[in-house]
Parts: sequence; C-alpha cells; structure tokens
Amino acid sequence: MFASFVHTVYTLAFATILLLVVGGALLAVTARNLIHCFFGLVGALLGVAGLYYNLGSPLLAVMQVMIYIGAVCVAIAFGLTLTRKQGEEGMRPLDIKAAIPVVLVVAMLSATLKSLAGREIVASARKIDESRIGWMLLGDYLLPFELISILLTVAVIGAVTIALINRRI
Amino acid sequence: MNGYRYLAGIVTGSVSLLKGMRVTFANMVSRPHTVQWPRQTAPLPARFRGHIRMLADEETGFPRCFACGSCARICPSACITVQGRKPGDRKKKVAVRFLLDFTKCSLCGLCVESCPARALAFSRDYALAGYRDTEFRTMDLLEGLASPFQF
Amino acid sequence: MSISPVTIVCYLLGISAVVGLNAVILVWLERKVAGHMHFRYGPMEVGPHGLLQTLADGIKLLGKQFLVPDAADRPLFLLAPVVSLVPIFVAMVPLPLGETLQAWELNIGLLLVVALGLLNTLGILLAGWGSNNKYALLGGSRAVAQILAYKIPLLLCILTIIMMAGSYSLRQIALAQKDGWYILYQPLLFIIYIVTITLETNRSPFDFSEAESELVAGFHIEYSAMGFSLFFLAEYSYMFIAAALASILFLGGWQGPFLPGPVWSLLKLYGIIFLLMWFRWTFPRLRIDQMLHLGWKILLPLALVNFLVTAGVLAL
Amino acid sequence: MGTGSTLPPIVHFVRLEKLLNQARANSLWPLTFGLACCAIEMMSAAGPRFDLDRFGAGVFRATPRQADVMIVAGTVTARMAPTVVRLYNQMPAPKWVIAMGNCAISGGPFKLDFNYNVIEGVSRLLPVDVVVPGCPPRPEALIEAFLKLEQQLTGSRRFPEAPEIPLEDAS
Repeated sequence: MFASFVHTVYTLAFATILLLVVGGALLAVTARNLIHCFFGLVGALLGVAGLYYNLGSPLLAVMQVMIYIGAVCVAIAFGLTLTRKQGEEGMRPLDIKAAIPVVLVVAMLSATLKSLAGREIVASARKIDESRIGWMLLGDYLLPFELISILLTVAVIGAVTIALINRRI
Repeated sequence: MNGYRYLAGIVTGSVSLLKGMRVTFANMVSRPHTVQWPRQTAPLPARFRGHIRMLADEETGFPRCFACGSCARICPSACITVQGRKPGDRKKKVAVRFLLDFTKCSLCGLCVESCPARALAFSRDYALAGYRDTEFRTMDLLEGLASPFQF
Repeated sequence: MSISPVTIVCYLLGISAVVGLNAVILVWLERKVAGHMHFRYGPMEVGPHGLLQTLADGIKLLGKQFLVPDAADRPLFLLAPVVSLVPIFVAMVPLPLGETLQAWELNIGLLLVVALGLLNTLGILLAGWGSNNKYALLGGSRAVAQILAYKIPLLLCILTIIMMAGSYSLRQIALAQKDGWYILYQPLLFIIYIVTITLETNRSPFDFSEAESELVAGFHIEYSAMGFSLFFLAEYSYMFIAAALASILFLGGWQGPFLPGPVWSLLKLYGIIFLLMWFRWTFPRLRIDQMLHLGWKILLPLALVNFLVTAGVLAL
Repeated sequence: MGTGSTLPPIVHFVRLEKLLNQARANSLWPLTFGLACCAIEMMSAAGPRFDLDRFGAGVFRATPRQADVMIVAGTVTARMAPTVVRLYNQMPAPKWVIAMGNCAISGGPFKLDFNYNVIEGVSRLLPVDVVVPGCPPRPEALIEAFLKLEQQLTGSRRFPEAPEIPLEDAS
C-alpha cells in the first residue's frame, strides 16, 4: 500500500517533468511573445535537468541548471531586454520555413528509434564519480575541450566586434 | 605605474569604506536621540506659536477683548470673526463671539501684534489632530472664560 | 531514492518554519539596526521592543487587496513571486546547520545551492516583464546585467574553496576546516565573497533592481499585499542561504568550542547577515557602471589571481 | 469602518476583523509623497528625534501599491490634483488619508477669491480620515494623527493623551 503510494508519487513527478519538457518546448516555439518563448525555454531546460536527475546523475542535473539556466538563459535574457519591440507582426509561428526543423527533428528521431529498435534500454546504475569527469576532460578529451574554449573565445571576440560596429571609438 | 594606481585605488577605497562603517557602528552603539513622544516630551521653543488664544482680565475674569475688530481687519487670511456688546453697567464693549478659523491661519501673528488690549497670545497646543476639519474651522476662543452676558 | 514521503513532508515543514521565522527575525532586526544607526530606536510599541512588529506587518499584508494591473501579463505576473520563492525550498535542503542538523547530505550540495541561488534573477526578470511597467522592466534588466557581473567572481571563489577542501559536499567542506578556518588562509577571498553575495542578494549598495530613488520600487513596483510579501520572504531567505554558505565555506560551519553546533552556525550566520545590514545602512548606492567596473575589473581579476595562486600553492 | 475599504465585505468575521484591524493599526505604511513645506515636518517625524518607526509607521513605501496611508502634506494645486487622485486610486483597498497642514485641509493662506489654482482642501478630492491643522504642524501632531487613526481602527487608545509642555520646559 505504502510502496504503491510512493510509486504513484514518483510516477506523478516523472509526468510533471515530461509535461515541463514538452510543454516548455512547445511554448518556446509557438508563443508570439518573445519573453513567453524565453520562459518556455527555461521550463524545458529545467525539465531536462529533472530527466538527468531521474537517470541517476544529479551532478549533470545541477550543471544543467547552472549552465543552461544560470548562464545561457540569462545571457539570452540580457539580449532580450536590450532588443526593441519591432517587427512582431512579421513573425508568424506557422510559417512555411517552420517546416524545415520539423522535418529534421522527425528524421533524426526516426533514425534514433530505428537504431535502438530491438535493443533493451537500461539506465546506467553505475554511479559516476565527479572527479572522473574532470580527469576525462583534462586527459582523454583534452583536445575537444580546448577546441571548445577556442570556439567560445572566437564567439566573444565576434560579439565585441559586432558591438563595436556602430560605436566608432 | 598604472598597475600601481589600480592597486592603490583598491586599498584606499577599502580603507574609506571601513571608515564609513566605523561611523555607522559608533552611531549604533551610542544612545538614540529619540524622544519617545507621547511617553516623553521634547522641549518646545519658548517662542513657539500655536493657535491664538484669548487672555482673561485679571480682575473680572472676562475676556480682555473689547471687540474693536482690528485683528479681524488686519488678518490676511480673514480667519477671525469678532462680535461684542456693551454690558449694561459698563462703558466698554466685551466680546461675545470670537471665532477662529484655524484651518486658514498661517500663524503670522499680526493679530497678536495689533491688538490694543493685548488680549491675544499664542497657545502651546502643539499636537492638534482630529477626525473632521469642522472642529478647527470654528474654534471658539471664548470657551472656558467667564462672560458678563450669562443671564 | 529511499526517502519516504513522510520524511519529505517533515523536511518541507521544517524548511518552511525556517524560512518564515528567519524572515520575521530579519525584518525586525533590519529595522532595529537601521534605527539605531540613525540614532533612532526603530519599532518599539508593538510588543516588547517591537518584537511583534513583523507579525503585524505580515497579518496586515494578508488582509490587503492584491491588485493585478489591467495591462500586466497576468500569468507571468502571478508566477513571478512563486518562481523567486520556490528554489529556496530546494536550496535549503543540503545546508548543514549542525553536526546532525542537515536535511539531506548531498555530495554535490554546494553546486546545488549555488545553481538555485542564481534562479532568483529569473523571478525578478519575470516580475519586471510581467508587470508591464517601465520601472519594473528596467529593474528586471538591471538584475540581469548584475548577475553577469557577479557570477564569475562568485564561481571562482567557490572553485577555490572546492579545490582546497577537495569536495563538493558542504559537510565535507566544513569538516575540512577542523584545524583552521579558511578565512585565515583566504582573507581576500572572503572579502570578495562577501561583496558578491551582497550583489547576489540585491542589497544596498547594489540594490539596482529596486533602487527606490531611481526606479520607485523596481521590479516589485506593481506588487501589493501577498505578492510583495513573497518577494520579501524570498529576499530574506536568499540572505539566509548566502550567509549560511559563507559561514560554511569560510568560518567552519557549526564547529566551535563550548557551544553546541547549531548555536555556532546561527551565530556565524547572523553575524554575516549583520555585516550585510551594516553595509546597507552605511553605503550609498553605486551607479550601474561603477558596479560593472567593480565586478569585471576588480573582483574578477582578484578572484582569478587568488585562484591561480591557491592552485600553485596546493600543487607544490 | 469609515473610508478604509472601498468595498465592505459581505460576511463579517468579528475576531478576524479585530485581529486584522489591530495589525493594520500597528503597521500603517505611508506613501513617500510630499507636496510642500509640510513634507519637511513629515520627514522630521520619520527622523531620529520623533521616529515614526516606533509605531510601525516608518516604512515609507515609494510605490502606492504597497502603501496604506497617504499623507497629503502640502498645498494641492489644480495641476497636482489629478496626480493625487491617481496615486490614491493606485493604493490597494484598506487605505487611509491624512490631510496634514492647513493647505491640505482648506487651502490655508491660499484660500482667496482670486486664487484659481489651489484646491481648497483635499477633502474635495479624497475621503479624509484625519486632519492635522497647523502651518506647518509639528511632528508630534503627525504622530498624534497616526495615533488617532489607530484609535479609530481598534476602538481604543493605547497611548497617553498628548502631554502639555509648559513654558518653563522651553529650551
């Protein structure tokens, strides 16, 4: 009786997370108001953090919150508050161009499902040590890690250049 | 040189912040200046001006005012209404009505200065407040004084 | 995953009690500190020395009308106070206030608290946009500019401490300071950390998002009654969390001689909160460009240099 | 209960309302709003010597959404009148108005036949709960107004009546 109650609670929690992910993502692509899109995105990312937690990796979940919501979304919000309300009429959610990502996503999903078909999916029960991630990043995957940092530096320099175009210092 | 200035700026800035914090901390541990009115009272200045009041004659206890009306004439806001009558046995008039519209008064004191009988003075009512303005629109200054017209 | 729902409900009740009591005490304390720093008494007449003042304020706010402006974005407007309050309930879970007084020992506790602490800005932005008021929007966008300035020094501070203690667990970090508090090794880092938590909790001299003299009341300008009190509750709870983190990271948490653990941690915690109040009633508000200058050109290089030096010393 | 609420409740809970009124009386947050010279005395009342915060009334809120009491401190000109009314309308429901100073009560020294731009008393615009006459009233008078408001709300006076200060006490 008690165990089944706990089970129900966990199921409900999982359903909430799914709802957050799917609903947030839908809101992010369909809402007319830019800030509604933004908060849809935040909700979807929070839901993904919940999924990570459910899969047994709290570290990844916390990092998802810290990086994607605490950093990426805040950067987006910073851009949003500096943009002018302009050309809102031109943005229709059901444009013909919107079909392109839909086709891509459907193709990717079907490919993934096809490759997974027939296999048994087991969530990894093995606990990943945080320090191992660090060793991996600075050992085996050092080159990709450094490449990403170069990419970020290039992005920062590009942003500064774009910002300086109209400044004429 | 620039680096030196940068570091020196940080240090001097922090020191000045600490000085400010010392001042507020000294304030905090010192005795408050508050006078806890209405449990305690702060001294009122000697020349404090409350609304005007009517002085009584020492002998008779009647109001000193003989209703000449010079206060009402000189008042720039026209807040004073005076009426007087002669009692049967006396030559001078005595005020029977002396109304002050305190809501218009700006305490300039011209009425006090111009009164030939020195009948007016400033009161020391410093904490007036009420629920309706009518209490202060017609303040009867003769209240509490004896009158020769009580028949 | 073996926590029973009863325990979770007990934790939630306990955390709610902490949040409520802490706000009641802190609001009273803030008004008393403000009063005495102005040579005043502060609240005196409601209860002995005004102890019941916050209670009266709370009950009054409960009984007031909650206004939603016509032009406001209704769902966002109603969601904002909740968004800024809810992360607190999760962030308080891994805080150890004593040897055994901890809701849940989590091996990534520090990261969780920091990540959720950053969500406060989201609530402010939501309120700023949802109110549909120019001052509120300005307050929200200022909060976002502010988070960009203080986040990196804050994370560098925390990284340095993680490096010294070798763990993300708040409990392990506190235990690592058995022989010497980290404030003795890292006084500069402690100062940087205090400045960044002043920025994080949106308190004067960095209260840009609610600057009364510029933005009337900033992001909560349109919130009356309970909406406002939820923001208030959130602000004081974030202060509690930030101060608790500071006491755990730098002052050894609950450890100390003679007194029992929880008393020590509360003493340290309220000491740091008093420091924040002291800042608030001493310093005037900075200009926003001065804040950015402070964040990017002073705090960030200092924290970075400190981080590198610590790393070098630890490696030797 | 006077002008406190715009809509009286349909069902009355006596004890709850007593509690609410006690709480309201002890936490009357004024609006940061001064019109003329009386505002100086209002600031003085909040300052160290008189300290309105002792009664829980020292939290001057800048936004009308969080204020309970509007202190109309000064001359209400015709130009300012719409703003005063608007600020009053923006305050949430249990709200009170203190008319401080003679200009706010009746137009004061500006109440003249040829003066076209002064509203002769803020009671022509808003329901006034307490009036504080004086030009300007002393800070004690403003505190007395708050005590009067508390008396009106709770039905009893918790504080001593305003004590007399004789001339000998003058400094």
